[in-house]
Amino acid sequence: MPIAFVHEVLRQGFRNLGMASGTRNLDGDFLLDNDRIVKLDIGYILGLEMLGIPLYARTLVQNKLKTGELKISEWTNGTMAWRHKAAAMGLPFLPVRSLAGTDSFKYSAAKQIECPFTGIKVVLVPAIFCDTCCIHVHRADKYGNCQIDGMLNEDYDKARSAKNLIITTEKIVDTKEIRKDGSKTVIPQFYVDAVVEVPNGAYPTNMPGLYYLDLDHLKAYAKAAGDRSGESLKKYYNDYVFGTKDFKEFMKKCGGKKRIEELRKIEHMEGRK
Amino acid sequence: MPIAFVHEVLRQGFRNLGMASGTRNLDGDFLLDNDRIVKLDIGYILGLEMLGIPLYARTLVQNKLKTGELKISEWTNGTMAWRHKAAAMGLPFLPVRSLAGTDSFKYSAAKQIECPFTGIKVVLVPAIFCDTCCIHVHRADKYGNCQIDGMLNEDYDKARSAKNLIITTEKIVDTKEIRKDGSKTVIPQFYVDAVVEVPNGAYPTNMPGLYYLDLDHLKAYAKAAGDRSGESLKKYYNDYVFGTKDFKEFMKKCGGKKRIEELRKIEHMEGRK
Amino acid sequence: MSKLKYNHIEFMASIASRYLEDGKVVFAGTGIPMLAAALAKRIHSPNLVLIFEAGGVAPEASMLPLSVADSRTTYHATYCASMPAAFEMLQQGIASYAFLGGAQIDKYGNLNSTLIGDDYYHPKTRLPGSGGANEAASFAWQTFIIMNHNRNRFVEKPYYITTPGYLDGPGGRERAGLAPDAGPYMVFTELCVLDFEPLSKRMRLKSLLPGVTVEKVIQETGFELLFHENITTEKEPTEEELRVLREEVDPWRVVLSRGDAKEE
Amino acid sequence: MSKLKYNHIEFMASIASRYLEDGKVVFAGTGIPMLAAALAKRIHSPNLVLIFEAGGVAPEASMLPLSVADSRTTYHATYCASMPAAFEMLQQGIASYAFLGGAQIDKYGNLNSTLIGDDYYHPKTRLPGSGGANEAASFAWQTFIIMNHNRNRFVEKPYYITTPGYLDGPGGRERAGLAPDAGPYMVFTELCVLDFEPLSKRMRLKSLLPGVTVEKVIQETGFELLFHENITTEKEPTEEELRVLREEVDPWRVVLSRGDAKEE
Repeated sequence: MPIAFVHEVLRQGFRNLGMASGTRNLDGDFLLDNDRIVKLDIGYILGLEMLGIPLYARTLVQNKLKTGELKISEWTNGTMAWRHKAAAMGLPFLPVRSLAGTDSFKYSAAKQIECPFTGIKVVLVPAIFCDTCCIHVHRADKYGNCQIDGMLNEDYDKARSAKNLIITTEKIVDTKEIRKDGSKTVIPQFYVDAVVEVPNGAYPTNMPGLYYLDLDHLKAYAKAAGDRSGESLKKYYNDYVFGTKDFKEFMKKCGGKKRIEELRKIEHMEGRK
Repeated sequence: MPIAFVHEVLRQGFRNLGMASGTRNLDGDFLLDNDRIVKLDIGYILGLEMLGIPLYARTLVQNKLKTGELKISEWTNGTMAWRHKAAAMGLPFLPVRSLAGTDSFKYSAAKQIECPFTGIKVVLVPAIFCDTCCIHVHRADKYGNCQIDGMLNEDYDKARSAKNLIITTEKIVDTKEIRKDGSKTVIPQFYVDAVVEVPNGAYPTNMPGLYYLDLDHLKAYAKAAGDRSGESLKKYYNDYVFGTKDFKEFMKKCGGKKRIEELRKIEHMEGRK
Repeated sequence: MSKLKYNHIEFMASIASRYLEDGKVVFAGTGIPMLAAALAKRIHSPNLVLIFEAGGVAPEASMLPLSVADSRTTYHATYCASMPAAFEMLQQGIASYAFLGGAQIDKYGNLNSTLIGDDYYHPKTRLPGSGGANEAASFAWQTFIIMNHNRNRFVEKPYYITTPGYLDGPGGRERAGLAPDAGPYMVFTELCVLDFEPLSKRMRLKSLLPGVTVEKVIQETGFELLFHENITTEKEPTEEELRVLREEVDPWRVVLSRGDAKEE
Repeated sequence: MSKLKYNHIEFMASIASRYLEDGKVVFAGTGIPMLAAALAKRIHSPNLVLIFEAGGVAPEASMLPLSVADSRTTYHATYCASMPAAFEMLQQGIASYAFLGGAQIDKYGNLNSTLIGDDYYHPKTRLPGSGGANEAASFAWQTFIIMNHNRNRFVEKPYYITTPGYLDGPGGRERAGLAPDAGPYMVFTELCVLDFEPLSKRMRLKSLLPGVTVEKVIQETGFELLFHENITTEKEPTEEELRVLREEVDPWRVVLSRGDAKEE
């Protein structure tokens, strides 16, 4: 999820959300920190990759698991990707050859059958149709034709499998721009419910080709997230989310265009191979 | 299959082939005309799209069906695409929601099961792993990293599901060229067994962005293919395949660079919208 | 008849094009279906979105594609996808319309394009087969069909069902495992336009082409037809329709010329 | 010990990198695995092909990606794919190696990265979970594992099996429905290098890091180890390995610094 979108979800006070995904990093942690999640279909949470352990959110998750206020369905990045893909293919399930033999199989909703052609065992994972998906793209036209540069990660299938799809885009472009190279289009218009222009909408995370992640900001967040008391996080969110009226104000607080220009240079490895 | 490849299959005398595909047009008809096929897993054959009926090949197919010398497994373009895709995904089968209720289901190898999650009926189609696949691409490096411009048709999955993959390419380029935009890469090197530079290798069919199909040549072929006696086709193949030593000579006979330049103009709709 | 001269393909394409509503998503097969869709987009329904089987989505109107993988299907297209991607969009229910041809049709709109003859293994005539028609008709919400009208084609029992209509009637698709609430919608011939009666799912005469009688339609139909209360008459092609077809859509007359032989 | 100063992460990454054979395809997780793979590519195995979970394939060597979706995973990459495409290539058997971390491991190489505690619903510590580790270890022919070595981590019975090793021993993977002939291959720790005895599939001590004794390894291992006949000693990091790690691969010391605290 684009950080700009998550900020707004926090600001607008959405609660009692289910979250379905493979790996969730900063976006997922933001929602967990703020106690907005009651249900997870997930492959990876509570990791700040290599920046530290989000102790506050972890404690919250553990406590809520114990009281039953949070329910987790265990999956893996692959099986979640394929659950989205099943939905995006218009299928009720997909067969997969991972997950078998593990406890994650037991704590998931997957089933195992024998392949009727070969007799080998395969795991079936059910399609997942999220109510809402929001992804951030490099460019989109006003109809919702979206182009993404570089790797696609899970965006192709997640976008196609959601009942409501919100696009945030670095730039809204004329359809003529899209038509210049339709093979760069990842999501065609008929999936899209809303298109919102949000420059730098992925900041402080990485937007391939445009700006690298802001390691300083992430380290500062990670430090706050590591404070088990929650006090440091409270300050972080007051400073950056609840105390700002929108993403523009947040960007300004974070150094605005100047910072983005620095991150653009890092992204392109200027002065470094 | 690129026409240059099919010519060489004909010249080298390969026989008793199985052919698996959704729609086969000129490529498939060439093999059927020359009685090289004994087994078909197919969605569409014997169509010259709208140019006429290939009466000679049709008669041959009918006769061989009667004697049992030709066996057909009935599929559709979608189910064949998904059979290749199942293999390309590393799966023994894929569920699909077409084929059900038709005679093509009966004469295929598909099975129907109840979805264990939803109870709805789904058809399962078995993965197909061809022995050999040959596709024609816009550019490839010497390792086999392949880029295709425009629509992908079935190339992505067919290439990935074959045990042996031969790439014919308009141009062999340096890997640096490939690295300029890795999102244009469709087939990464580890699938590829051979890379052959064959400029215009799709002629007289269409190579998107480079040259349009040669309607005059195709009409001439279609006329020959409509002669039930086979005499006209004999002449066609002697002129264009068996009487030429390679694809270069064939291209020369067809008008060479001049003809390709005309087809390039048609492809780009120069002077016409 | 007006003074305009046109052949039956030009006429069928013109009529069919008028039924393709603006803003819908249509998956059209090669030949007359693509002709009609291209015409609709240029005259009646500028926001019609065309999806082609090999992956082309919403190309700019250009010359008629001669196959589903023709590069004209991606001419300035907003999206160049793949065949599985195209079919998967359909499988999700993206396509409002499929638009197909066929060799035989029955009263429930089931299509045969595989063979002529009573014995599958000893066909009198082997035909090309489904292509993507089976998927199109399985997945699109409404299927348009265009074909010639005679007793060899409009039959009680096709030799083979390649492409599902309503199968054995109401509930047939659902019993077989196809998605509900979809199916054949209209049939265009050189004699008339037909639709399907909602409850019985049986083919029903809706309108006639100029100069054609109900009796003629009955005579050329090999099964019992239903009839609309008010059977109307379709309008002849307009000058504009003919001009666009001839000058813009199919200037090489690749498809249009197939109508010439019969009438000129 | 040589005069070179280095921390245990620099050491583990150096040793592991030497075992990644040139020309192989490796799927590496975030952190030390990526560090080792990046080092291998720069020194020992220039033709090592890296596949990253979010779709990056064979990028040019650059700075260490900080996540599997970092744009450095597609820096001048020969191929920018998607996560499902990456996993599907693995599911086909494209990856020679997976390279993973974990919180707990047992003698069959099964990994836990989901939770600490006897009761799933009342975890003592909730950990991040599988990420793509389950797929990596299910699909790659050989799995490398790198982790810290102590009795809380090398255990008889992990609290939870997130990622399959040989499961319950010989034939375990096949019985569960995983592809045959694959599984854990080597384990790197700050004490030693281990592999798996081919018949019993049990973990086996292969070599020691300088200054470490067999007794120390036994003491820090919570299950019964097997032993190679000749237990060798790994070579210290070379100056070149350290230079490349520090100057080229992780100049920001994002991962390398995690080894500093312990030793400096």
